[in-house]
Amino acid sequence: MPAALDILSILLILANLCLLGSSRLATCIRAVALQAVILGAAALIANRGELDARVIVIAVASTLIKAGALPWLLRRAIRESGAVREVEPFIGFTASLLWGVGLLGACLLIGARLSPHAAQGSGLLLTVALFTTATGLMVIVSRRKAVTQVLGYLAMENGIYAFGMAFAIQEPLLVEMGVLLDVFVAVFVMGIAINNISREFDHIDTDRLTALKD
Amino acid sequence: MTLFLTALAVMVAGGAAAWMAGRRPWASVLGASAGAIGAAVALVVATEAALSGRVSELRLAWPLPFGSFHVGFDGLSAFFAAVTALVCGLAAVYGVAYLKPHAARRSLGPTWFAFNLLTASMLVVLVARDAVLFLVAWELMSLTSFFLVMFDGERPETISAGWTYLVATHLGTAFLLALFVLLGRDAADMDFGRLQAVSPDTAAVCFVLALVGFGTKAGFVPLHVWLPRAHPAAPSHVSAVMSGVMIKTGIYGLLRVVTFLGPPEPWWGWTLVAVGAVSGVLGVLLALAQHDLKRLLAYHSVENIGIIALGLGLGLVGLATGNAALAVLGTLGGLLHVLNHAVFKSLLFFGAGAVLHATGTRDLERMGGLIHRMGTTGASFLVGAAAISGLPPLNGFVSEFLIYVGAFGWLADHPGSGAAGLPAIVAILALAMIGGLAAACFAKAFGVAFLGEPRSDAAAGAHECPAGMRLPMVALAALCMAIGLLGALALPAAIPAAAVILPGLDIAGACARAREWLWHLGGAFGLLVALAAVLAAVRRRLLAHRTVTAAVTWDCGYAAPTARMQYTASSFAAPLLNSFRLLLRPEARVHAPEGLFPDGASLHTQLDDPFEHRVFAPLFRRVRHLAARLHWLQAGPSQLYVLYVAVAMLALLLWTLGAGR
Amino acid sequence: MLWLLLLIPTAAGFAAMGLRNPAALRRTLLPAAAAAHTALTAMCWAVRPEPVLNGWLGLDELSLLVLSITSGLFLAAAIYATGYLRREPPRKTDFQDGGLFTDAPEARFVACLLLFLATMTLVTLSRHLGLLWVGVEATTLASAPLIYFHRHHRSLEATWKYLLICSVGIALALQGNFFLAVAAKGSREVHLTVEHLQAHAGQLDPVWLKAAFLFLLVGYGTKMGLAPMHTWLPDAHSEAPSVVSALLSGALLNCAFLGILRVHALMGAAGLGEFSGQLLTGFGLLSMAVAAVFIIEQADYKRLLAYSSVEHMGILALGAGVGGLAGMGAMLHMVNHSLAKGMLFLLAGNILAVYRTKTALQVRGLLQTLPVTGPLWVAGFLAIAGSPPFGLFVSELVILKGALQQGQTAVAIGYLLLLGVAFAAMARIVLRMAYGSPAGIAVDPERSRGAWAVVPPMALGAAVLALGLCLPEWLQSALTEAAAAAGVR
Amino acid sequence: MTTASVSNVLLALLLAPLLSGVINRVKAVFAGRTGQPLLQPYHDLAKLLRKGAVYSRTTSWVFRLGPVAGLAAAAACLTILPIGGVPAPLAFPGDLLLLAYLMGLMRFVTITAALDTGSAFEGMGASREAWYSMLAEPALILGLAALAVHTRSVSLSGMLDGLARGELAGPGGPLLVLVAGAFAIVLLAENARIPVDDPTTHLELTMIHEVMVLDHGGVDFGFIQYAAGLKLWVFSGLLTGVLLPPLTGWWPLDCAVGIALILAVAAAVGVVESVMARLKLARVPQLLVAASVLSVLALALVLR
Repeated sequence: MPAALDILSILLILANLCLLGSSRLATCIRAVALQAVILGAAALIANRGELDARVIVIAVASTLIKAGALPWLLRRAIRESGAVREVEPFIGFTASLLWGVGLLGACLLIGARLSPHAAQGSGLLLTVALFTTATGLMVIVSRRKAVTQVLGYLAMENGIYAFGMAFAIQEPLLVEMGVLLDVFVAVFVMGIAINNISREFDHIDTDRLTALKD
Repeated sequence: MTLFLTALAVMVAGGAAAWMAGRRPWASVLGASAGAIGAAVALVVATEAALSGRVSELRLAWPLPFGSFHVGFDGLSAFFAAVTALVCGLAAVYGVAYLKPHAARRSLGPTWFAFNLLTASMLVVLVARDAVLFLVAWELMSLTSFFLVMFDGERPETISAGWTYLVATHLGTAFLLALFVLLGRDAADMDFGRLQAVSPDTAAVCFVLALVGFGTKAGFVPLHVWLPRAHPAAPSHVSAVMSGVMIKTGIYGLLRVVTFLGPPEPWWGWTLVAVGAVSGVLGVLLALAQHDLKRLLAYHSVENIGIIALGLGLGLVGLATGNAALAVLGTLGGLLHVLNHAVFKSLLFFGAGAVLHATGTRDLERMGGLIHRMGTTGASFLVGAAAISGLPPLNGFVSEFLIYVGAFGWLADHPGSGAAGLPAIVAILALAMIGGLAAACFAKAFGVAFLGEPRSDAAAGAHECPAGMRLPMVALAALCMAIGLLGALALPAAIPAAAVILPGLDIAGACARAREWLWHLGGAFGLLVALAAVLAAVRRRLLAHRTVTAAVTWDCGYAAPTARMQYTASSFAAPLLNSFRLLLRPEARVHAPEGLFPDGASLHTQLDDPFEHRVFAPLFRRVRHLAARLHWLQAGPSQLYVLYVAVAMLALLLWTLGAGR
Repeated sequence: MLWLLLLIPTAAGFAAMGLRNPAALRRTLLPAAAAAHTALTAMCWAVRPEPVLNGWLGLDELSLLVLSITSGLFLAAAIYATGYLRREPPRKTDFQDGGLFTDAPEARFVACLLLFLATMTLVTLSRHLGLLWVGVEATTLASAPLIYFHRHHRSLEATWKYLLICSVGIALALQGNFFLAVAAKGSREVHLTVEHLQAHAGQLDPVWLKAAFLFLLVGYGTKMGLAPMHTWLPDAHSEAPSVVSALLSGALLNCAFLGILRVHALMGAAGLGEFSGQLLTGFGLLSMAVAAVFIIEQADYKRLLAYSSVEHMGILALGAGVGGLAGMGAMLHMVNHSLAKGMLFLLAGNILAVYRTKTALQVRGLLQTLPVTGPLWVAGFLAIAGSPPFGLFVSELVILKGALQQGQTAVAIGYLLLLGVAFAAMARIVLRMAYGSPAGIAVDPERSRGAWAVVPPMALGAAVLALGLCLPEWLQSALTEAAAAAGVR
Repeated sequence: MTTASVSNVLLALLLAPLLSGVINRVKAVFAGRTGQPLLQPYHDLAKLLRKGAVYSRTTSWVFRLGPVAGLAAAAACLTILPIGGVPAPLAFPGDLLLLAYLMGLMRFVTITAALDTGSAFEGMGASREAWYSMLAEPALILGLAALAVHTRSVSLSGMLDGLARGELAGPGGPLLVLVAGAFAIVLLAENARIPVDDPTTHLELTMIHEVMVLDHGGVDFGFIQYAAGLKLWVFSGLLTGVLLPPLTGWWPLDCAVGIALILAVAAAVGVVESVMARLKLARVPQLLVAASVLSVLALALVLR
């Protein structure tokens, strides 16, 4: 049932656009969490053939972490630093959306170049995975808060994970190790860093983080 | 060969020991004596090899990529090595007394280590037969000399001078890297035996690379800018070594590389002649404008390198056109001038050092009348000044004579040769102008520094330098006269070298002829000296029983002349510089007397090196501005940095996949 | 044996984390573990250990080379760090804005150092690209706390940038691994082990392979410090304690380079060597250029060193990209650069301790103030600038010859030009620091820390000098084999 | 032949002072004065050589070296200067350069001697001397080069032989005229004659050569005067050698002709001094550069 995968892909795209377009941190966090859920589902569907414990565990675990632990931790960081709940972008939301569409186009092009060579898997999901990664990068680049940068990073992560789904890569441990490690980075290390930042600067804007330059 | 290497080892070991000794009083003596002894042995070995022209080689395994410790003597190496060893040995002797005043303030051990290492590395450069070894020794030479230039590194101007020198020599080395790698591109290792230019075009490229790379060290205009800044900054015995012999390694390298390039094109010679003419004339003009004694001497090194280039250029033209007479005379003249310049330039720098030692200043305008207090120094400086001005009966004229005769003879043999005669004419014209200007310049330098009345208390209170410094000067002065009178005996040392440079050319006859002419010249010189002696005797006899009284200088009725009424160096040089003002744009700060009762009046001419101030300084400034304008790249925000990553990624993807690569 | 290599630092690390005091024991633990690690590495030269973990962990010439560099440098750094920890007071005033700040707990510092070593060892040992990726990721985690040792806002900022940028890069590298896996889908039951991929390089799908290479190049290139992904490097190096900077520049960057080389070798085996080579060369030249731009008139001497690292990473990439003789040159250059740069950073630490400033213009008369560190500083500059008789001269010469032999004249010209510019700019700064009179500068020489501080850099300097004076046959052949293992032909 | 050469040198030594006498006579005649006797210079020399000396306290042995070395250099020139087609006793390839540089030596010692007095005037004279000679030297040497090409010889003696008879009418004529012009100008400049310098001026500020020797007296001054005579002789010989090569093969006659020509040149100088005014200092360089241009033209002519 690739149709289901396609639907999920569309949802993923929407989540991305929402992430780009929304002005409130809370919404963004939800969008990323939503992506995580979608991907969990996608994982189960993609490997429906050989649905063994390993796949399930991984899917559930990562979903729980990314949709549960992360949002909680980020909200906490925001609360502690008492920061404004706005996203404070460098690029306006409409502009970001337009950019997002542009990125989507680029990803379509790349995906189109790649998918014919793909042994199996969904071409659309491939494109969407790339697009999600690109969206993550875009958010990192175009938003001011450290929290939003973490969000963007998570989005990238989701994109890569989605890619893993798209091709149901069997390489033992590759996907899992990767995703879990990255999530670990995002959650704990960056979380810690953010807390330090909020302690040191009593806010989590990054525009004060520009003392070091030439 | 082994003896030679042992001498070098002794030198370096002694230097290291001196370093260990540090501040102890005998450290300086230890280092210097090691240097002097090593140099003496090297001198003997090299002279023997130069005269015999025998080829001896020694190859030791050296585990470096395509490198081997391969050294050897042939005429060319031996000739240059002999000159180098001579000057370095005397400089070591001179240095002990010269550095003594500094001993209280600082440890001299490291200085002597650097000095001996400089000598050793120069000699290795001259005997190296492997490109890697050559480059290593070459850079070692540059670095050690750099450290010596930074001897008193507290002064900001020394630092900037040192920087200029370091950068210049390093960029020069970059050209040499390219040169040697290009020559050895297809060879497994970079032994000199295997270096060759694969095609005529490569040969041309290599020649240009060599001209730039070695020219930077030799100080060809416009690559000379480091020279007048670095040489004065160094201690005087180091200046002597740098000006006298180190820049000659550039000449040596150029000649050595030319032997790899196969039969030369005529335009190589023409280029060299042109470079030589420009360097010679501009060098002496800029020297004329200097009032810092050591800076003036440094510019004269540029001039004399120009003369050498003229000779060797004519030699190359002769080689390319198969004209043995021109080739031999030009080459021999150039080589002999290498020797002569080494002798009188180090003599002059020793003299300048003695003056600096005695008066504490390098500014001509604050000297005067030194000859009364520093007789020996004055006399030897006068000899050096006359020699560098190419005046008979001293050695400077001998080498210029050979070059002149080469050019004249070539012209005389080719009437109606048209444009082909241009190199010869350029050489003649350049030599003629250089002769007049150099004489004027050294009349100024010697006259203002040593003659007349002292212009400052420092000059008035000057004292003769210790014997350790006088001895080398006297020796060199004697050598100036000896080579002048007996040039024919010095010539054979250069003939094997010439044979290396001029392969496939029957030079025996031309050499014999040149030698015969030098005998004639020596005869004429002898006559001149004899005449002078006789006349002096006559004068003495005539004045013997007559009243010889002393009075004040006749100043046209003015009874009480003061030192400040003397003609200054600025005024002396002003008219000559003015006739070249279009070329040089000298700055004259005139404060003319005005009003019925004028107060002070002054004239000060000064001349900034046009190449430094109009070419290199702006270039470097522009690069700095460009870099400064790009600093926003690293402006701080992490978003920007991630953007770089993202853009790079996306661009690469689109470039590769989008274009279907 | 391989397990030991991994276990020793890990165990020591956790032990250090565990025992809060006595400090003395912990401080002996650090050099002891380092020494043991080095000894093991040395033994690996004698007897090449068998791969373990069904071929996921193994040791070929390339990994052995990188491992040796890392281990040796770490030993020097460990000794230096011991002295450093002895001297460093827990609370001090920030000399830039005068605020008080503390250091991270020493136990954590030592532990992270040891874990850092463990992770780098993992990178060098892993024959499986996924595992290698894990190792690189782990190095980020282990080194981030090290950069945030001095707890003031600048170092925090540096840490944040380091984390963010490197994580993004690493994520891209993971993406690249996935692409690789997809490319390998053609051949049944994929294994991302080096041997397996090399063996089946023929069946790999070229388009996916190229894409994978791009991702991995950018990803690991970020960690390696290739322009334009180098941006974290100067900040991290200038804010981290000097001993950490030395490890980052001298060891970490090589590990990232190792990652790139593995893929480059694969590309070569798949017949795409030219494609990857051109990319490497391009990034190399770009890095050299960017580094030169920022070296000119650089005000902060630790940033200066960091940019010079960018420049030399560019040289490595260029050498590997050009291939042929230059590949061997690049290997040699990797060794030389690590030694020289480690030396320089350790010395920079001494200077910083005495002059209490990172602004080059406020440092004058080094040669007089610090009679040992000063001369070493000048020597280190000459070494890093590639003058004989130091090793970098040889390696740069080899790379140049390689470039010309491959007929890459334009590359050679650019290479020489950029080297010259960097030299001139660096000389200007270093000379001003070394010479001049220290009058009017507040220095407290009692803060210079005796043998602990000067012996390690001196040893490193001696090593660079030795490599410049003679390069034994066995080492030359080892380097050549390493280059071959890196697929540089 | 050697007897001829030696006799040439001896005659030169004997007759050199006569030249200035001739010049003065000619000037006197032009001025309508009786003027001094022809042999006056000899009397002056004799008187100077009989005098004692007064030296400035500022001066050193350099000051005393000047006249001696100068005279020696001038005398040495005679030994390489052929007169009337008779080769010089010391003739060898390249001797023409020795000639030029001996003149340089003479100048150098004079200048240093002048600077030794520490007087502003003599310093000024020295500066100007150096300036002019720097401009005159290329003219002389390039002119010699032109002759060398024309005569296929790099030795003065060989050269003057090489100048075939009646050249002035022949193809080489223009060349010779150009070179002669250049040499004439150089002669006037080097010997401090009008229009370049005025030996008889009474204002030190305007002197060049004379002001340099202000402090010399007695024997030294005698040497200087004698050396000046010799110098004039040498240049005149050079000039006549170019202009009018020997006529007969019989050397006594040739020598006689040669010497007569030299005296004629002196007379010509006298005429020039009588009819011309002295040039402004700033104009002199143009004159000298003009001389160099003439030489270059000659060279171009012969190389064409």
